[in-house]
Amino acid sequence: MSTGFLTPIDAFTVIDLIFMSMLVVVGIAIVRLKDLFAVVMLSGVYSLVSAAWFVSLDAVDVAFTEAAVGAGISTVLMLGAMLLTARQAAPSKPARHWVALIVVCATGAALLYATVDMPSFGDPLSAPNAYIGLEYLKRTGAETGVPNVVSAVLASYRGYDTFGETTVILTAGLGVILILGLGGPAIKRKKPAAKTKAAKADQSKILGAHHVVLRVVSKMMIPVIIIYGAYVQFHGDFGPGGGFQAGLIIASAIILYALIYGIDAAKEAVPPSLVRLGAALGVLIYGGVGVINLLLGGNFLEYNILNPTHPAHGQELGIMFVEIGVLVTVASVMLIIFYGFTSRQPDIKDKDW
Amino acid sequence: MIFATSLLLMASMALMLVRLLRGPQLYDRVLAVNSFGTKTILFLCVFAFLIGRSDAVDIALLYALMNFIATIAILKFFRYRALDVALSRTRRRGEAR
Amino acid sequence: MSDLLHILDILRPYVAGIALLSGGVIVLIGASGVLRLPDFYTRLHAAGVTDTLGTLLVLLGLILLSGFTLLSGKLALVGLFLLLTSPAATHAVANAAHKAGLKPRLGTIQNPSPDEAKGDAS
Amino acid sequence: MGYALSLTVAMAVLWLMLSGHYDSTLLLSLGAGSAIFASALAWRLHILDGETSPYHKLWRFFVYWPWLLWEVIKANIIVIRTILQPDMVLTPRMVRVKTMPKTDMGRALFANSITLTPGTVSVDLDADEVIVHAVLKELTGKEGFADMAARCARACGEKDPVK
Repeated sequence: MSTGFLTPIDAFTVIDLIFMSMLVVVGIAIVRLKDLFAVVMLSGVYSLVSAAWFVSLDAVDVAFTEAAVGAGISTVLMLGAMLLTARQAAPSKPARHWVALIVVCATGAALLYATVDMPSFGDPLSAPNAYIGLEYLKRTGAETGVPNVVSAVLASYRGYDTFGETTVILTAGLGVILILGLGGPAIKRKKPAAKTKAAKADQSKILGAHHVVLRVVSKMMIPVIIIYGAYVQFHGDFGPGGGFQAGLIIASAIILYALIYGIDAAKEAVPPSLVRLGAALGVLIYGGVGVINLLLGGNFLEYNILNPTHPAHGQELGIMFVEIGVLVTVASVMLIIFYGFTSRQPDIKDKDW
Repeated sequence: MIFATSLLLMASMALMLVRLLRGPQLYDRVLAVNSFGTKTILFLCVFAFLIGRSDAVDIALLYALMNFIATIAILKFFRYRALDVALSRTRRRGEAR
Repeated sequence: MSDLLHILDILRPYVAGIALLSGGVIVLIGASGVLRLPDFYTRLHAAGVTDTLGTLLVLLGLILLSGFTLLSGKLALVGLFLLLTSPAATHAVANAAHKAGLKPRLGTIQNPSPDEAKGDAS
Repeated sequence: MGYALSLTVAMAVLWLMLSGHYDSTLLLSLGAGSAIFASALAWRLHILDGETSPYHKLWRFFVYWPWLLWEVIKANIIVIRTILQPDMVLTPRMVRVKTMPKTDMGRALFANSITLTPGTVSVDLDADEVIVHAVLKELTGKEGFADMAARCARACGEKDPVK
């Protein structure tokens, strides 16, 4: 941004600036609001704006991930988390921490000073654009046969990193199991939770026409979401997408089912034991591809060896299997988190509501 | 023309943001987020033509498919104070339609 | 016959532009309605204007621009899913508000000033 | 079985609409596999019925949709004109609509059609009535709702639609 203010402003800069100011407004509002529900709503908007902004920055893959997380799952999980806590942020005491203020101001000033040395937006001579980026762009086509450079870099050149990330996701799932548990297979509660009057009234006629609109529309959408997830999974080679996004989308379809038919029905169809197995299995598939490469005489995650006559085809095949591993882990862990958050009976007193 | 449309859509996104911040009811905020989502979907479609990359339409499609999942969760949150209650029951084999 | 098709092809971008712009204006009108109308239930209707006619016109314009391609198929799918899910979402919000006992303002309202319903009761 | 077949075919068509790669056997077979997977999952979730897979009677909807589109445009013009008036006059009210299609599918279509035409929103839905919030009183004509309900019932293939 060193000369950013002097360059003529074009149409895209206007769009970027509008989005950035929207993000700032939403960010300040999130910090200032005490009502946690409003904060959840605002974070949904934050996700929408940043997805649109990422598209305008030409980072379509990042935008796609943001959309897959922000469209459904994050709001559902945040509401689930809120049910386990309170609806209002605890009032903080109005105190003045002068030292903290000085530290924050100094850090901010240092960061601002550091931006002077950063390459301006889209500078062709900056380090990432000049050396390694160009190299990737030049080589992926011939070496991996995958048109989408981002997918090739993610699954092949940086295969180790992605393996690590998948393991991190598994670890997150394990953490949720340890803290919240999975609630076991379709716990038989004495009586389904009916806390409010409306809920009690509804339960007597749950088979009635009450939520017929939501039920009919959701039923129609579930297979469509699954197919879209599969499309995202297998077309990650050509456009934005891949295992991470597809895993989120497929988990969303199951979460939608759980929202309509209740968590017990979902646990019957997709039991927690299966989900637990899936989380580990995905990492095993990923690592297994690497081990097969080792056994065939190559390096760990060196997919070329899978097809000695056509190394590029080997790459394509390896990337496909690795992405399936990512899909299985991500989808399973999302469901672990969802089951963990919703299987606990929230304990909210009426006066806190 | 396309650019003008995308500016119009961004202006309406900003108006939705005002409604979101002003409230006053929580339901107004939900409504504002919902409407903001629709406008973002339209913006992404228009923007795909502006930058000449059709990938943005895929993102719009993703939002169109999944944006209402959050709304259902919000309904359950308000009405039942729990996400695990069933809104409906599946029909098992042999049960009357 | 081929002349007619040719003329239609020349007119296409103009029709698309008109559809796009009017769609954008209608979305903006809907958004301003959401700001101006007096209470939650009436605002739902203004949001509905965006969700239906605005969406249809913008997507129609884009489909006309792209012609008969895969992209226009995807745009049609976006429209289809939006028209399927957005009324369901609107119904869900309205239902939640109604069941929670949020009373609508009924009768005749003239020159409403927005945000008359004070307080963040839920 | 018929539902499974129609769902699989519909999902395969959807895949082809999304994919755009028709020359790769691998992708086509993956598409077929995904369509079968979606149907199998629907079966596993116990939702494999006429509501999840209404695709084999889609042709009936093609009669309904153009009519609905016209209604939507008309209602839009009314609401936009109201919003744009500098001195807005609103006559909001809640009405109970008693005429209802008999199947769940028809009821859902009816409620969604009401919401889709601006100016009216279906607020609550019971076995035999919808509660509708309307922003203008001229949008709450009984005949209009009855007509729409009958058309919805016909679109969902009910033998003797509501009178």
